[in-house]
Order: sequence, then C-alpha cells, then structure tokens
Amino acid sequence: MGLVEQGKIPKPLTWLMNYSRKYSLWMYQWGLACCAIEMGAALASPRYDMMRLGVIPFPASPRQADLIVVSGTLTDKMAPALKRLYEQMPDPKYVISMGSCANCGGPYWDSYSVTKGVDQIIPVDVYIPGCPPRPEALLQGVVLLQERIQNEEMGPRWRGEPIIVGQPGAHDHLPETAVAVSSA
Amino acid sequence: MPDDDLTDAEEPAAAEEPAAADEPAAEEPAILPEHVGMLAKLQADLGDALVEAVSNHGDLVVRVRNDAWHAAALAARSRLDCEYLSFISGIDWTSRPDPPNWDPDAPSSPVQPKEVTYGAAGSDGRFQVFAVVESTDDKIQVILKTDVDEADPHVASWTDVYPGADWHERECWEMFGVRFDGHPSLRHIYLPGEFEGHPLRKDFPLLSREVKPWPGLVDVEAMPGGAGEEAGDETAEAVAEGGE
Amino acid sequence: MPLQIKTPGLIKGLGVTLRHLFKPAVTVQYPHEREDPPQRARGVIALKEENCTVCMLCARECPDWCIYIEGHKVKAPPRRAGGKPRTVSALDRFDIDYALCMYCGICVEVCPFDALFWTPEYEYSEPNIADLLHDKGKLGAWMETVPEPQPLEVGAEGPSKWR
Amino acid sequence: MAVTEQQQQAFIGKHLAEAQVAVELQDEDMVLNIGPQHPATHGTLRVVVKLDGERVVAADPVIGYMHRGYEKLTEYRSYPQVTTLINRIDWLSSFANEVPFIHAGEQIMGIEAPPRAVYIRTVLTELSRIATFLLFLGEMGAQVGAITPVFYGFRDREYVLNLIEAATGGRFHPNFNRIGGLKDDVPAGWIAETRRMMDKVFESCDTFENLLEGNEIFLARTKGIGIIPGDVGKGYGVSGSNLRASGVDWDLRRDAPYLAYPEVDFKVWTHPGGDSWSRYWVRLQETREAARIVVDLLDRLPSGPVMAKVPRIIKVPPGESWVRVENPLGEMGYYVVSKGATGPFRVKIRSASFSNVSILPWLLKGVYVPDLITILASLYFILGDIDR
Repeated sequence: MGLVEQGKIPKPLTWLMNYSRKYSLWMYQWGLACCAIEMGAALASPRYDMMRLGVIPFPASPRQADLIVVSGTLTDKMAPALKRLYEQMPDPKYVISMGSCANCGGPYWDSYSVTKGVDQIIPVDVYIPGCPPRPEALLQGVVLLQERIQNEEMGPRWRGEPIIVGQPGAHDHLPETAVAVSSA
Repeated sequence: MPDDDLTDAEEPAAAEEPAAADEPAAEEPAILPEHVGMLAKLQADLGDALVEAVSNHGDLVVRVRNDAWHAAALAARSRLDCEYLSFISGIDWTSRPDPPNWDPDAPSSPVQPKEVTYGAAGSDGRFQVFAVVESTDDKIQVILKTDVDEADPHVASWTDVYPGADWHERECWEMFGVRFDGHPSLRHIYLPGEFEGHPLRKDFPLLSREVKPWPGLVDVEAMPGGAGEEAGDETAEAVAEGGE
Repeated sequence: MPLQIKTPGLIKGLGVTLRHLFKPAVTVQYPHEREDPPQRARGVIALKEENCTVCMLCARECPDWCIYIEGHKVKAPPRRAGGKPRTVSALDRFDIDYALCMYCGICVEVCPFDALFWTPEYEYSEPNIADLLHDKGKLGAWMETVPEPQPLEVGAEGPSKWR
Repeated sequence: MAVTEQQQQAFIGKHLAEAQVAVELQDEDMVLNIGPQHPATHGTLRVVVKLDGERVVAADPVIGYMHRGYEKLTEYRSYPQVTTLINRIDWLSSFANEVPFIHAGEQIMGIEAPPRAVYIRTVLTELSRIATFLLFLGEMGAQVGAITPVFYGFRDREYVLNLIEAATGGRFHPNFNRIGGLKDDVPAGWIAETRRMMDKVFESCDTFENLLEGNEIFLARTKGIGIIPGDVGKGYGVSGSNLRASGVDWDLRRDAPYLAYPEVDFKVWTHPGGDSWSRYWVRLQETREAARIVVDLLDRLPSGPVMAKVPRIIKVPPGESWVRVENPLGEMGYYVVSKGATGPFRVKIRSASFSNVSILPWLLKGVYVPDLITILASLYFILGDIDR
C-alpha cells in the first residue's frame, strides 16, 4: 500500500475512502471526569445515540481504535498512561478533546496536579468547549471531525505525521512559563 | 511541648475566651448543656491531657495534648461509642506569603489577614491535626484536635483504633508532611511518587497563578491630552457602584 | 406475579420488544433535527457592546481568569443639554477564552450594566484552540440568540434576575 | 451475616488449601493490574490485585488519577468562586455538593435562607439523588452483563437532568446556591413538569425491579457477594446507602436534620444483608423515596423570596464550622475555617467515596475477579469524590 502513503491515490478513490472512513470511526473512550458521563449519555442514552453517526464506541483495545475522545480532567499522574495508549493506536488516528479541562485545564488552571490541556501531550483535532459540553455538543464535534476527514489528504495521515491542527502557539494567551510550569 | 506563652496564659480560663472570639453570638455558653456529659466522660479518661474544650456551632471541639492523641481515639471509641470515623486531616495556621505582582484588591484571589490567629479550642503552633468521630447509635459527634510540632511534625497513628484512618493519615502526611507514628505504610496516595513538597502547607505556591498576568488589572488608556479626568468618569462610577 | 413467572421468558421478552415497536422513539436525530435546550441553559455568553463600560468587574471576578478587556477613554456628548461633556470608556478588546471558561456565570451575574447574557447555543467546536477565544465581534453576534427572560413559578417574588 | 476478619482469613485459607490440591501453583501468585483506564472501574481507579488462580489474595487500590487539589484551590478563591468549583467534586449530584458548603458559610455568618429557598434546595437535592441513583441502577446491571438497564437508566436520567437544567441552567453543574438563598426562583411551569417526571421515575423504578430483581443471573452475581458487616463499615467510615445496606439505621437527613427534611415524613431504608444485592436494593428504594419527597415538598412549597438580605460582597467573619449532609453517595461534609476575608482560610472536604473505597483492601480479600467488578459497581463511587 505504498500508494496511500505517497499520496498517489486518484481523487475519486480518495473521496470514497474518506467517505467510508468517516462513517466507521472506532472510538476509544478516555472518560476521566464529569465529561465522561456526558460522553456516556451521548453513547448510551437513547436520546442521543451516537452510533447513528457511525461512531462505534467499544473497541477492545486502543490498537483497534481510530478516534480517542479525551473527556475530562487530565492529571499529571494520568498523563503518561494517556500518552502510552495514544502511541498504541494505529495511524490514521484522531483526537477529540472534550470540555474545558481537556482543552486548557479549565477550572483547575492553577492546580498543582492537573495537566493544562491534552494538547500538551498529544495532538488534538477537535476541541469541544463546555464544562461539561452537552451530549449534543459532542455530537457536533464528531460531525465536525467527519467533515475534516472527508476533505483531508490521506498521505500525511497515513504516514503518521502529526497534522498540527491547532497552530503551534495554541497556548499563546498564556505566558510561556505557565505552560512550562504546568507540565513540570 | 513548645508552649506558646499566649495560649498557656489562657488555659486556666477553661476555653471561654476563644469561643467568645469566634462566635458572632457571644452569649452562647462555652460548653452546651448536651455536651457536658460527653466532655466529662472524655475528661475521666484523658485527665490533664485534655487541654481545651469548647462548643462550636453545636459541635463539641476537644483539643488534646500531642502524646494523648491515641488515647483520645480510644476514649472516644470506648466511652462515647464513637465507632464511625468521619475523617482525619490537618491544618496549617500560618498566613500565606503573598506572591509577587499580587493585587491586594483582587476579588478573584482573596487576601487573608497577615496576623496568625487560631480557631476553636486554640492551637499551640503552626500545624494541627484534627478529626471527627461519630456515634451512629447515639447520633453524637466529637471534633478532636491536637497540636503538632512544627520542626518535627509527628503524631500517633489511629490505624489500630479505626482501620479507616489508614488512607486519611496517608493523605494528611502527603498534604502537610505530618508523620503518623505506627502507620503501616506512609506512602503517596494522590500524587505521583516523585512529587516534592506538601501542597497544603501555606508556603507551597501555585505557580500557574504567579506567572499568569492577572487580567483584572484595569487596562483603560487615558485620553490623549489627559483632559477631562474630573468630568464624570463613568468607569470609576461603575467600579464604585459594582464593587461595594 | 405467578402468571408472569410461568410465562415462557421468550414470549415475554418478545412481548416487550413488540410493545416498544409501537412506542415513539426518544431519539433526537441530532444533525438533522435539534432539540432546543431550556432557556436558562448556560451555553455561551453574549456581549451587548454598547452596555459595557469597561469596568472590569467580570474580568476581576472570573475564577478562571479567562476574560480579557482593554479600553480607552473618549469624550462623549453631555447627558443633558448644556451639561459638561463626559468622559466615557470605549471598549477596545473583550475576549472570552471558551477553552478555559468553566461556565459558572459569575461574570453575567456581577455585570452591573446588563452587558453580558447567557444564550443556550452550544455548537461552536473548533479544530483550532485559538479560535475558541471569542472576540467582541463574535460575542456580539451571539446576542441574536439570547432568549427572552422566562416568567417565574407561582409564588415567586419579584421579576426574574436571570439574564 | 457478619463476617469477622478471622472468619474471612479462615475462608481464604480453606480455599487456598483446596487450590493446593487441585493445582500445584499456590505459591505463584499473579499480580493483576486493573485500570486506571478500564471499562469496569467507573473512571480512573486502579486496583492492583494479587491473585491465586481466580481468587484475590490481596488488593491495593491506587487512587489519585483524578486528584485536582481542591483543598488548595479553595484557599485561593472567594466564596462564590468556591461554590461553583465544588460542583465538580461529585459530578453526578453537584447540587447536593453545594448545600453543605453554603450551610457552613451561612452558619458562621448567622444567616438563614428563606423557607421557599430551603424547599427548592431540598427538591433539587433530591432530584440530583434520583439522577445519581438512576445511573447507578443502570450501571449495576451493566457490570453483571445486562445491557438494557443502562439504556433505561440513561433515558430516565435525562428527564431529571432536563428539570435541573430548566431550573438552574446547568445539566451537571448548577451553581444555583448562594450564601443566603438561591440565585433565582424556578421558571413557570416547572412544578407541574416535575410532578409529571416523578411519575416517570416511579415507573422507571418498577421497570428496574422487574428487570433485575427476578433475574437469576443478577441474583447469583450479587447475593452474598462483598459482604460488609456494619461495625467494620463504621470503622472504615463507610456511609450512606452502603452503610444502610449493612443494617445500620443511620441517615443524616433524619439524624442531623438540615434543609426541609424535618418537615417531610420519609422512610429510611435499611437492609441487613450487607452484600452487593442489598446495596442495590437500598438504592432502588431510596430512588422511590426521593421521588416521594419531591412530590410531597412541591405540594407544600411556600411562596416568598428566595434570597435573604446579604451584603453584596460576601465576607464571612472569623470562625469555623463543620457541616455534613447526606449526599447520594454518603456523608459529605465541609470543615470551613474563615478568617474574615472574602475567601475561606481552609476547607477540609470530607467526601463520601474516599472512605467508601478505603474499605476495598479488606473487602476484596478472598473474592473472585468477576465479583470484584460487581463489588466496585455496588459500592458506587465517583472518582472525583474519591480524589477531590
């Protein structure tokens, strides 16, 4: 399958493959805090029923997952585990950061034990705001991710090159030192 | 036991003074009638190791000497039938050093008074360990406190009296650095093993708060020319109106 | 009860399935239809720019320090004819960082001039975290979605303070 | 049903001896790590267990994966800011979290909330209890392999969350309590809607009873599993429904009255069993009882203001106060020390799950690995409530 990595797939085929991929996202649930319950509601509650969107929420292990939803507060004690499991996922892989804690540390922005944002550990494709976001907001985030998958170049994704979705200076509004301190 | 002069002088006054200072309703007696019996039972077991006792918002607060901490647990359990352990925790009574660039008016980061005061039943120094035990049959509870030496903070462990004390003491050790003599394994409970410092001590800084510039500083550029400052400044009015 | 136990489980189970077949589904087909959240839902904060006097109260009370305000002084015409010209503060920058916001509503509550409002909108995920910093233009655009204040329940006193 | 430690040890010893006969592997204990991210641990709990075959010889729960440093953060925040922060300790019953903290502040300040506010507080506390327990009832089924209860639990929970959101503006984190009362009154039509939803909750409880209580697999997996004798539970500080399921008749709503509970006639459910099934059963009854309390209070909701006269900037005078209440998960208390500033000097947060889980090393000795999951589910803890 050298063609995909080299980005030499014909356009219609790319469209077809992207279309297929976006509707069969195996989602690894990284439920951590309050947002995990809202994620659970989006998955298990009949009112939201995320499987309608082609999101399959029960992969046996991260090695079978395409998408990881980090929902909740990531602490410094937990961060290595997240990093390790993320590295086990096969390319192409996607990350949704759900809720203020996962985006930026949220209510615990000044805490001594909380990582200030998942994007300091792993690259994030979609940020969902809210504390916690409504289940519908998660659905909207998934729809947004599916749009991105539809329009994406497959080559770099397949090669496992991290696509920097957020700009490098995602934490520009924080001074450099704050970021350094939080990861220490 | 390093006795503070002030508290030492007040001890004979049987705990009336601190209670009066703490309570907005000053008429309240130091010991509520329903607590007298409980206190007598504890007093019988502990003797002069019971330093101070006071009723605080309907709860009996008893301060014991550091070396009687274990005996206090036994007394509460056997005499008062307090089988239920609610929690064990600590407190650091010193005031927090102000970080640099601190705005004393910032409503978002309250400033505590600089002078060191102690709570109900007083204290001897910086660290205190306190616990709440309850009796589920008699529906009573006692708050027990003891002073801990600042230079070498340690106190007896309760793990043999209340098995649940295990985790609470680990937490207290991690947060305040108070050793519990006789605890089977004092190791980190919340934080990763390589974490340094004791977060709940008042001198442990929150670095993120110190390095991030406070967005609440009034950032309103003066008008070029500087005229008209005295004429009805709406911003100042707003702050005055909203702030008070 | 005894009858229920004697009924073969299979038939009983299929009966449940059959009954559910005729019940309306509770699922809301989200991207195609959407259920409106309650009016009080705290989705996103809207800014009515003309009401803001750059008093900084919201930024000062914010627990997360996620509101950034800058302003400058300008001369405004006097309130009454013949009065002195006033100095008012004009808003240069009003940013709320929704990546950091904890949606507590303290800013809306402390605003003395009714410049901030909650709206129940929630669809503003972004692929780029910097875009979650809404500037005053974007915050002003949310004003269209602010619901009317609801009447209160019987027995309540006074008008709703909800904004 | 009480089992002493000696009996438990004897039990383990006996079975170990049997295992010795069966397989010559009795010395080679296996260490199994469950979590921190495991579907059956309800979040980020990690349990390291030493196994002999399928049987747990020793268990060591490792917590702290959700530690956010609450007690430190409260020292840096003002009272309104703390109120909104502590919503997130036990995120399933956020409203119930606020109540004891607000009470502690009111107690030191000497303020009382108006009766209407007290009633609405009680109603919302009970609603959050229902929301919490409905999730439990679903989860409990899921952990023994029944998927249907999860869907029912989540479906009916949404009804209650809608009510909470309509009144407070937040599905999870209401931030509705203020020192001296409530932020606002409830919107028009809310009471009628709540009554309608409570009928659904009663119906839902019946459904759960039908689904699980007659289910042989469910009974086999839960009856007699994970027995906590009452006096052991007390020593570990186990509280709430977990303790009541061990036959201890103790409920702070009745025994240390707060809010409007003295004016309500409700039953405190206990069960002598102490096993997983009793914990499930007690919570099911309490869900119903909570719905009854809500209906009862709504019938007698007094009219009037919802906010007492308080200064605009809250400054709590020097003093300290210990307030504990009966949260859905157990005894939740705040030891608030104030020195007269706009924020508290020290807040000790006594959360229920921390003590409830601290019994695990004792409880998990001698159980099978699949039962471990049932026991964890039946103890029902929230990670944020353990780690704070």
